[in-house]
Amino acid sequence: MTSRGTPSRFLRSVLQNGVGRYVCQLKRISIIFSKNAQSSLGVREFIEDGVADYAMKNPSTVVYVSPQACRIPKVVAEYLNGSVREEIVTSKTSAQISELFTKLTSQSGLDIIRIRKPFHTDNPSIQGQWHPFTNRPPSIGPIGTQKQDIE
Amino acid sequence: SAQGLHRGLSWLQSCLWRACSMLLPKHRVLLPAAVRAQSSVSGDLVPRTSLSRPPWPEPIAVSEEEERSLHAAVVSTVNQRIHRQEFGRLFAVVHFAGRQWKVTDEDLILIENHIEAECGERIRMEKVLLVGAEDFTLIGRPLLGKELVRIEATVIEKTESWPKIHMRFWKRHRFQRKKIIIQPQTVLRINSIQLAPRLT
Amino acid sequence: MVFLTLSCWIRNRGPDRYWKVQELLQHARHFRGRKNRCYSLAVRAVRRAFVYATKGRILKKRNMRTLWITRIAAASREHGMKYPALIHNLTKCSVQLNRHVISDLAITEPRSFFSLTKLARARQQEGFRAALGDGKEPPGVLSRVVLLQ
Amino acid sequence: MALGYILSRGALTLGIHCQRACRNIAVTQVREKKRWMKAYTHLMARKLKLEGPPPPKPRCQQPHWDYHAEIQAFSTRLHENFSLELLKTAFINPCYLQAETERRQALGVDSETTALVLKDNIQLSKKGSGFTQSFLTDWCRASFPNLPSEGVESVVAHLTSSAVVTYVASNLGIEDLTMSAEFPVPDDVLHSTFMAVIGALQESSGTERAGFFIRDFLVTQLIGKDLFDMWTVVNPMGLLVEELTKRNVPLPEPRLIRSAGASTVLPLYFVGLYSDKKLLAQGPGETLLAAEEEAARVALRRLYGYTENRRPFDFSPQQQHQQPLIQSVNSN
Repeated sequence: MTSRGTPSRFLRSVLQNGVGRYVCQLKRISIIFSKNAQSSLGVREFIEDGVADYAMKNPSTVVYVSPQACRIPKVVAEYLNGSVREEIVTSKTSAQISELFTKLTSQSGLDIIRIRKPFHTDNPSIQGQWHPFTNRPPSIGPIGTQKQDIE
Repeated sequence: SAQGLHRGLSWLQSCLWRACSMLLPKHRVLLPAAVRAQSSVSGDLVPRTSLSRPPWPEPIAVSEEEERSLHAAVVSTVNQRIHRQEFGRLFAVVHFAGRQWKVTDEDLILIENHIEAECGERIRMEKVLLVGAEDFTLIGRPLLGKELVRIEATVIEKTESWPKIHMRFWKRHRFQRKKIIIQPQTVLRINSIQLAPRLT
Repeated sequence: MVFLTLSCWIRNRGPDRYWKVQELLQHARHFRGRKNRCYSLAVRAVRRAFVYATKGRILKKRNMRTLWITRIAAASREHGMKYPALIHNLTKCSVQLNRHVISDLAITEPRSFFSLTKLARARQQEGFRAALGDGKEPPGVLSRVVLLQ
Repeated sequence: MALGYILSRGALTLGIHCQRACRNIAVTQVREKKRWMKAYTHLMARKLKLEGPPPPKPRCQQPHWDYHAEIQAFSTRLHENFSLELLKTAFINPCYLQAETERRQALGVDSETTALVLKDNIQLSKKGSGFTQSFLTDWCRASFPNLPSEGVESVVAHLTSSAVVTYVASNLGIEDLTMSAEFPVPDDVLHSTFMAVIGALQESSGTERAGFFIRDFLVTQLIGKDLFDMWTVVNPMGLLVEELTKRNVPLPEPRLIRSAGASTVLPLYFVGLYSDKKLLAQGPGETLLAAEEEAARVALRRLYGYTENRRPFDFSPQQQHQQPLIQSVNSN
């Protein structure tokens, strides 16, 4: 992953989040697992003891649990800005899955790609940006040749 | 000088722009006069080398009373301004997560690790090195007091970095190692920078 | 029932290299020439690119610091100071702004930077005054100026 | 010949039989390299290229959808106490009602047994948009007391414009919840739905909360916006002259302050506007006229209090959140 060969973006937030109030960006999360496959053992364990707690703690996220005949259990997270992230949780333990859930909850759904600068500001300069004339004393006498045009 | 006076204080306000700019012409007038006087005296006997005279220009002596009165004037002016809230947007330099950040309201900063606060919590940044407005700048030596400035930030995102590849390779040694590094990251939103009129 | 013999009849044709090749080629798609499509050329180029990227991440920090120093030097010259004098005297004043912030201030907040240079200048003058003392030679020491005469 | 034909035929069938057997075993037992995967992927990619992506499907028709839970989560997510009935009404657009009744009639179901007992959001939307308009106007007047009414109008018009409101609504997840006849939801439907949500909030939690809602989600879109991006002023100099005569200040006089590279392809001029021998503003430009206009704009921004380094807007959270913060600071 060289920096020329990968996409990049600047630091952003969805809808100026956190300026007025903080809005949790994860809108729904669904767990797709199999009822009897070996690979979704950890997911079943997590559903037994972790999911209810998670849903209680995050009332702003809708949690769907759907047993299907599948070999690869998945967690599908949908964010407010419309992006969808699928995470494969094959043969992960209950603790790992709960960690994954907290990670997905605290993310904002923007792409995880290279971020060019670690800061973003809308007002880069308060005293006015430096330009070659900033610290010059005001000139006295006629300037340039076109002074007559303006008067 | 200013430093001598306020060495006891943990921080010092440095300069009110207008007051300083009023001072400036005085220096300009004083400087050439002093140099001229000196050169006329020592010009004849000793050749002018770096040994006959220190290489730097003659320092201008400012009496202590003058210095003190100036300081008081600047402090009271700035205090009044802060009291009347007569400043526009403020910016600040904070030391956070091992780095220094120049921030202003509604900024975003990205930190290369997780912090203990949860998403949506407000934190206060306490290591403030400098606060500035359009007309004045408060410079901490090294930090500004906690009761003087208050900078708040919200944790809005705890995410992870893009997968960086760490690859080492020695030619002709059959040595090659590849590792993928993913770093935890936190995004902070600066909410407010507040100043209290407690300058001394 | 398990037909082990039947499965052994199938000719083993080795691994399917297609996916491995594609995975590597996708890092080489923006390269120039044949190495953006030929595996045997791309392998070396991609490895080299990864090594460069790894080293570049370390070098970037160094280069940024030199850039900041260049910018501060240029900005402080405008106010009649030199970079070493400015930084040294700011350190003496126990102002612990780093070079990143100072160069930022020089660009976006010229007034604050001007006051920083003034602070450094005042500290410098004070240092000079302390070095000169009250202008007299210390007792019992022959100054070099006297020897010259 | 015939014998040879039969033999080859037999060999062929045997081969096919063998293959079939192998394939069967591959599915059930052998963990084979999936050599068909490459061809299959290519085929699917070509199909996608030929046919184009499938038409978007509304989220409510995809699996995993519980409307009530979604509505509840929506209201807690925004930290508001919506009354859920009102909120559900706010999401039902008249176009959806019409389409739904038509669909039922087309299905031939008896209209009396399955009549739609839903209200549409026209009233809520009207109320919400009226409130938004008045709140934003008041807010603008309060934050920029010097801004003339046209400026206020254009700022409000920018904030309530379809582009901004649609952007906000789609980033709040309103698009999924909206009941609309078409999909993707057209902009005007999304706009009216957002207004209806504001109306529902105003009815269920009062004017103050609705005001905070607008401040937090609409007004924040002003951050980083310049005044003249929203308000198109063709002749800033004329406006400046007008403003100054209103305030009994002598008229501005443009003067060339600085110039550089006048004979090059990149000339630079600084024009200062002086009024009563005092500098009002200065602005750079590539030609004298452009510099003069820029200077007039700078002067106008300064007059109206919309400079870049003005005090930032107050987005502090409401009082009940504010209290514990202050206490904790005191205890420190």
